[in-house]
Amino acid sequence: MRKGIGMSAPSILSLREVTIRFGGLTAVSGLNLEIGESELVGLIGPNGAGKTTAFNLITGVYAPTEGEIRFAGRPVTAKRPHDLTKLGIARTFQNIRLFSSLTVFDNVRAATQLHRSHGVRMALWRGAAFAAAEAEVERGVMELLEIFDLGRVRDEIATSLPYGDQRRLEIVRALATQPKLLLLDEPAAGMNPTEKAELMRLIRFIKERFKISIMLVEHDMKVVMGICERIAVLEYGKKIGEGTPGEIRKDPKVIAAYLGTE
Amino acid sequence: MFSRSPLSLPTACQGAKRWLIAAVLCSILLSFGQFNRYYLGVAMDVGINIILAVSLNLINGYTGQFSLGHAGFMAVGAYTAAKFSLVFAVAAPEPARPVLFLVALVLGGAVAALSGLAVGIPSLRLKGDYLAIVTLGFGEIIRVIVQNLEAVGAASGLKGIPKYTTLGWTFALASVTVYVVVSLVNSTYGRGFIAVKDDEVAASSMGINPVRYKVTAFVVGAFFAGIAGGLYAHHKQFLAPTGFDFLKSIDIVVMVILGGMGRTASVALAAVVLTLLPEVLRPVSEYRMILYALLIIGLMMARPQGLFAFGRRAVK
Amino acid sequence: MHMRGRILLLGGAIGLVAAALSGCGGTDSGAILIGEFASLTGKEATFGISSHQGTALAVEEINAAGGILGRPLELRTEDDQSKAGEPANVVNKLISRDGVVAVLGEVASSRSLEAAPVCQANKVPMISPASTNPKVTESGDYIFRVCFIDPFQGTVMANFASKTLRARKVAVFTDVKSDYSKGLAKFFKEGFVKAGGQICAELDFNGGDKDFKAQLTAIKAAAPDAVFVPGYYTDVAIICIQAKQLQLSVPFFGGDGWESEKLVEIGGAAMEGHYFSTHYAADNPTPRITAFVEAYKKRYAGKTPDAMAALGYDSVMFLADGIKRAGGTEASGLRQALAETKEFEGVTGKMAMNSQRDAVKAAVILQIKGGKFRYMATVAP
Amino acid sequence: MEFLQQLINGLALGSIYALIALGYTMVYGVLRFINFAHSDVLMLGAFSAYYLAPAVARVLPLPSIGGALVVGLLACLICAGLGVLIERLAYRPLRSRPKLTVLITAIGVSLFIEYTGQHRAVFGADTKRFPELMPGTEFHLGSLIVGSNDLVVLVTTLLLLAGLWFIVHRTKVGTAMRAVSHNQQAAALMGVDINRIIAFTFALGSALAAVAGILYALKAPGIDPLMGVQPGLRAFIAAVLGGIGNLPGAALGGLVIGLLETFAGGISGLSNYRDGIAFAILILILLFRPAGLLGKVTVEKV
Repeated sequence: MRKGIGMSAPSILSLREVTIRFGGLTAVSGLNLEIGESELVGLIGPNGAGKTTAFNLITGVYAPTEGEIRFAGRPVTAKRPHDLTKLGIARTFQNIRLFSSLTVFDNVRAATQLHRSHGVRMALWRGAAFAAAEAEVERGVMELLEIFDLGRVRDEIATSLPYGDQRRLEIVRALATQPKLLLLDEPAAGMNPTEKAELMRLIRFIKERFKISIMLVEHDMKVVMGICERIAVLEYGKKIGEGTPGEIRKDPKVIAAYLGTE
Repeated sequence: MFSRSPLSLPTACQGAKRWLIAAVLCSILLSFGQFNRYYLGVAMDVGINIILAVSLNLINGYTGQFSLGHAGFMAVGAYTAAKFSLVFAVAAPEPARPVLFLVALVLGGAVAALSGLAVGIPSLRLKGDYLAIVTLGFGEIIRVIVQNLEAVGAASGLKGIPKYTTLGWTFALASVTVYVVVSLVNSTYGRGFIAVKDDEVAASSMGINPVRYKVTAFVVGAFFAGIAGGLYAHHKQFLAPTGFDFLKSIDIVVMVILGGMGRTASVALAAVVLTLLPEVLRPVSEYRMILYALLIIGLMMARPQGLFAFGRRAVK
Repeated sequence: MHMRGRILLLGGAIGLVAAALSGCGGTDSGAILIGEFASLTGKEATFGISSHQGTALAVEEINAAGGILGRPLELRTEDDQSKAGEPANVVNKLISRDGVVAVLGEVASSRSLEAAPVCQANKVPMISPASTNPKVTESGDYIFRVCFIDPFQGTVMANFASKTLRARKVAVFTDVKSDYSKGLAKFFKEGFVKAGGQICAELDFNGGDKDFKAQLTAIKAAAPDAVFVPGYYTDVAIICIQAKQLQLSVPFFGGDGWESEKLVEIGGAAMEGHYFSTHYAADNPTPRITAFVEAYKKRYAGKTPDAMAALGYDSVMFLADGIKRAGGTEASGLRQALAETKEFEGVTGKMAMNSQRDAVKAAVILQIKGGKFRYMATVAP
Repeated sequence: MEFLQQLINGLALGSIYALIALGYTMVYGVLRFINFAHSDVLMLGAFSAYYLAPAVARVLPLPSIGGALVVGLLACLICAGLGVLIERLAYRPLRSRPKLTVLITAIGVSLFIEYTGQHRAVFGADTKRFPELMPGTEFHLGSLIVGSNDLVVLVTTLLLLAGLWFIVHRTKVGTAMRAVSHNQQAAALMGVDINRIIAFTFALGSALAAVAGILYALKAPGIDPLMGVQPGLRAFIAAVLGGIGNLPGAALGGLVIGLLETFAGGISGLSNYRDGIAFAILILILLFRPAGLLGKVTVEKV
C-alpha cells in the first residue's frame, strides 16, 4: 500500500487503484489517494485531467469501473450519493447548483433532514414534537447562516443572491449535512482577488471551526498553494505527483504538465 | 407562498390542523343542506377535481415529475371502491354504510397507492418525456385491463353503485387532501420534494434520497387520486372504462398547470374554475372544446407560470 | 399566515358553491319542455348527430301540427361529448335547472346507464332511442326505450345464421371497447350454439382501429362459414374491405350498428352480399316510412335517415303519445301512460312496452346488394 | 402459412407506424419536444387529399399513380404550410420557455385541430370515404397475399428514411439542423438562422405526416377528424421505443410495434388486449434501456 507523503493523521478517505472508463475514454486511471482527518488537501491538474471526475467518484455520482474507495474505515465503493452524504461526505459544485425555487433558508433547511428520523408522520400530525423539531432545525440553520453572514438574506430566493453569496451559500448548505469531509469543486472560480483572499480565510476558518477534512479542486495556484497542506496532481486521469505545496512547486513532472515539456 | 417569517413555522403548523377541522366540520354541515341537484352535482365534481388536481400537483408540481397517468390511478380507486360497495355495503344495514363507505374509499386509495408504487419505480430511471409516456402508458394499460375484466363489468361498465357521495364527504376529503399536501411540503422533510425538483444531483449530494421522495410523491398522489375515484364512482353511480382515458389525465394536468405548478391554493382554484367553465359554456357547447383548447394555448403564452400564480417566486 | 390564507380560500370556495346551489331554473311559457342528451361531439358524434336530427325533426313536425294538447314542444339539447362523466351532469342540468318533463337519450348504452340513475332519482321519465343493452332499463321504472334489446337481436341473427345462411361454423369478431358489441356478441353466441352451431373463432378489435388483418387472417385460418361482426359501420366497412383483400370470401353479418349510408359509401364493393339486422328499412315502402324518409331528406340536405335517426324520431313520437294519453306531463301519470303503451306505431314499426319497459318489436334483416340496403325479412319477437 | 401471412400483415402495419414515427422523431431530434399535433397534421393531410382529389380528377385520371403523386405532393405542400404556421403561431413564441410549457401547448394545438375539425362548418364529425387514388391489387404467392398498397407503404417508408437520413447527415441544411439540435445558442452564433431551420424541420415533418395520412387513409378508406389519434399514439410509442430523435430507431420501433400488435391480434383471447400491448412493451424496454433501443444514454454533466 502506497501511503501519501506527509500523512500524519489517520486516514478518513482512501482511494485504491480507482479507475473509471466512459466508453473508450479512461477518465481516471489507477488513482490512489489518502486524506487524513482534519487535513486540507488540494487536487490540481490541467483542464480535463479528471479532477471533477475524481470528485464525482468520491461522492458516488459515478461508480468506479475498478478499484476501491473507503471512507472512515468502511468500503463505500459505488454507494449512492445520498448514502455517502449520510456517512459524512458533502460537496459543492463547479457550476453552482442551488435549489432555484427555494429561499436561502430553505436551501440549508433541506440539507438538514438527513440526520432526522423521517418526518412524514410528524409533518402530518403537526404536534408539539413537530413544532419543537422544526424550531430546532430553524435555530441550527440560522446559526449556520449567521456564521457566514447570510442571515440577513434568509428569505431571498437563493439564486437571486450575488455570485459570491451563492458560492458561500453552497458551502453552508454542504456544512448543514454535518460532514466529516467537505469537497469543494473550484470554489474560487469567477472570483476577484479580494474575494479569493476572503475565500481562503473562509476555508481555513471552516477547517478550524468544524474540525473537518477538506479537499478542493482548484485552478488558482495561489489559492491552492496558499491554503492546502498537501497537494495531489492529476494529468490524463493519472496521479503524477503528490506532496506539500513546496514539494509540488519544485516537482519537474508537475512543471512539465503545466508548462508543456517541449 | 411558503412560510418565511421566523415565527410562522410553529404557529402555522398548529393553525393548519385547526383549519382542517373547521373545513371538515363545515363540509359535514353542508351535506345537510337542500340544494338544486344540478348545482349539487357540479359542486361535487368541483370537490373531486380539487382532490385530483392537488394530488397531481404533489407529483408534477412539487416533485417535478411529469405524470400523465393520473386518470389511471383514479380508475383503480374508483373500481376498487365501487366493487367493494357493491359486494359489502349494499347488503349491510343502513347505519353501517357510512363506515363501509369510508372503508371503500380508503381501500380504493390504498390499491391506487400500490399502483402508484408500481409506476413510481420506473420513474427512478426515467425523466421528462420518457416518464410522461410511461405514465400515459400505465393509464392506458389500466383502462385496457378494466375493459376486459368481467368482474367489474368490462366494456359495459359497472352499474348500480350506491349513491353515497355527498357534498360533505367530497369537501371533507378535499380539505384532507389539501391539508396533507400542504403539511407534507411545508416541513423540513417536505423541502426535499422541491429540492428533488430543482436539482436532483444536488439534492442527492445533500443526503436527500431522490428515489424515496419520488416514490413517496407517486404513492401519496395516487392514494388521493384513488380516493377521488371512489367519490366519483359513488357520485355518478356508473363507471365506464372509457371515462378514464388519456384525455381525463390531460384535464387534470391542465388544472395543475393553469393553477401554477407547485402552488396548492392556486391549483385548487384552477380546479374550481376549470370544472365550472364547461358548465358555463354549455349554451355554446359546440365551441366549448375549441375554446378550451385555445385557452390552454393562450395561457401557455401569456402566463406559463399559471393563471393564479400570484406573489413572488423566482421564475427562471 | 399563508397557510391560513390557503384554507380560507378553500372555505370561500365552499361558501361560493353553496351560495350558487340555491338558485333554480324553470319555465313559465306554455311549452312542454323536453330534454335530450346526445354525443354531438367526440368519438361517437356520428351516432349522436343522427339521433339528434331525427329527434329535432319529430319535434318540428309535432309543433307544425299544433303541438300536444295544444301546447308546443320545446327541445333542450345538451352535448355530452361522447365522454363518460358528462351524461350525469347534463341530465342533472336538464332536470334540475331547466325543469324538463322527460329526457331523451342516448344511443350508447354506457352513457344511458350513467344518466338513468339520475332520471330515476328525480322521477323523470327517460326514453333511450337506441341503447340496446338490457341493463339500461334495469335502473328503474322511469327508464324506457323504443328499440329492441341485444338478446332479441342476438337471437334473431343466430337463427338467421343457422337457418337462412345454413352456417355450421361461425367466427365472431367483437369490438371490445364497445359494450354494445360485447353484449350482442354474447347473445349471438348463446343463440347460435343453442341452434346447434359452432363458434370456430373469437377475436376482438378496438373500435377505431384501422388495421384488422391480423384478426382476419386468424379468422380465415379457422375456415368459418360466415363471420358475425357486431360492430359499428365505421369499423365494419374497413373490416370488410380488408377481408376482401385477404380473400376471406364468406358472408359477413352484423347488427343495427351497421346501418348507415356510410357503410356502403366507405366499404363499396367489399360490402356486397353481406347482411345485417336493424330497426327499420328505409326502402320499405310503407307510407309512414316513405313520409319520414322524405321529410328527413328535405330537412337534412338529402341525407337518408339511418336507424339512429328513425329511433330518435320515434322516441319523441312515443313520448308525445304518452303525454296525450296521460293528458298532461305530471311525472307519475306520464310514466304510467308510457309503461302501459300497448300498441304504438312508429317509423321503426309497431311496438309495445313489456314489464321491463323495453320495446317489444320486430327486427328487419337487410342485405347489401348493388350498393343498396335491400329489405329481406321482418322477424317478429 | 398463417404465420407468414401474419408476418406480412405485421410488416405492412409496422411500416405505416414507422412512417409516422419518422415525423415525430425528426421534430424531436431538432427541437427536443414532442409535437403532439403531429397526428393531427396527419389527419389534415388525409383531408387535404380528400378535398383535392375531385379537383385533380378533372385534369388527371384517378385512380392512377400520376394522379396519386400529384394529390400527394399538393397535400404535402398544404401540410408543410400548416406545419410552419403552427410552429410560427404556437411554438415559436415559447421557444425559450421550459419544455413542459411547449408540451402542454402542443396538446392544446392538437385538441384545437381535432375539435375544430369536428365542427360541422369544417369537416364534420362523421366518417368520410377516402377516394381511391391509386389502383390497388393483391399479389399472390401461393396462399400468401400481399396488397399493393402495403408494398407502396413499405417502399415509401424506406425511401423517406433514406432521404431523411441523407438530408440530416449529408446536406448543409441537415448540418444546420444537427447544430440547432445540439445547441441553439451556439448554432445561432455560428450564423445558422434558427428560425429558418426550425421552420424547415416543421415543414418537412408535416409533409411526412401528410404522406403518412394519405397512405393510412388508402389502407383504411374511412377518414374522420380523430383518425390520427390512434396511429399517432402508436407511432409516438414507436419513436420512443426506438430512441426518440433517432431516425432508424423510429423505423425499427414502428416495425417492432406493428409486428407485436399483429401477432397478438391474431391470437384469440389476446387480441382484446391489443391496445395495451404497445405500451407494455414500451415500459418493459424502457426499464432495461432507458433511452430506447437505439438511443444513447446521456450522462448528465455534474
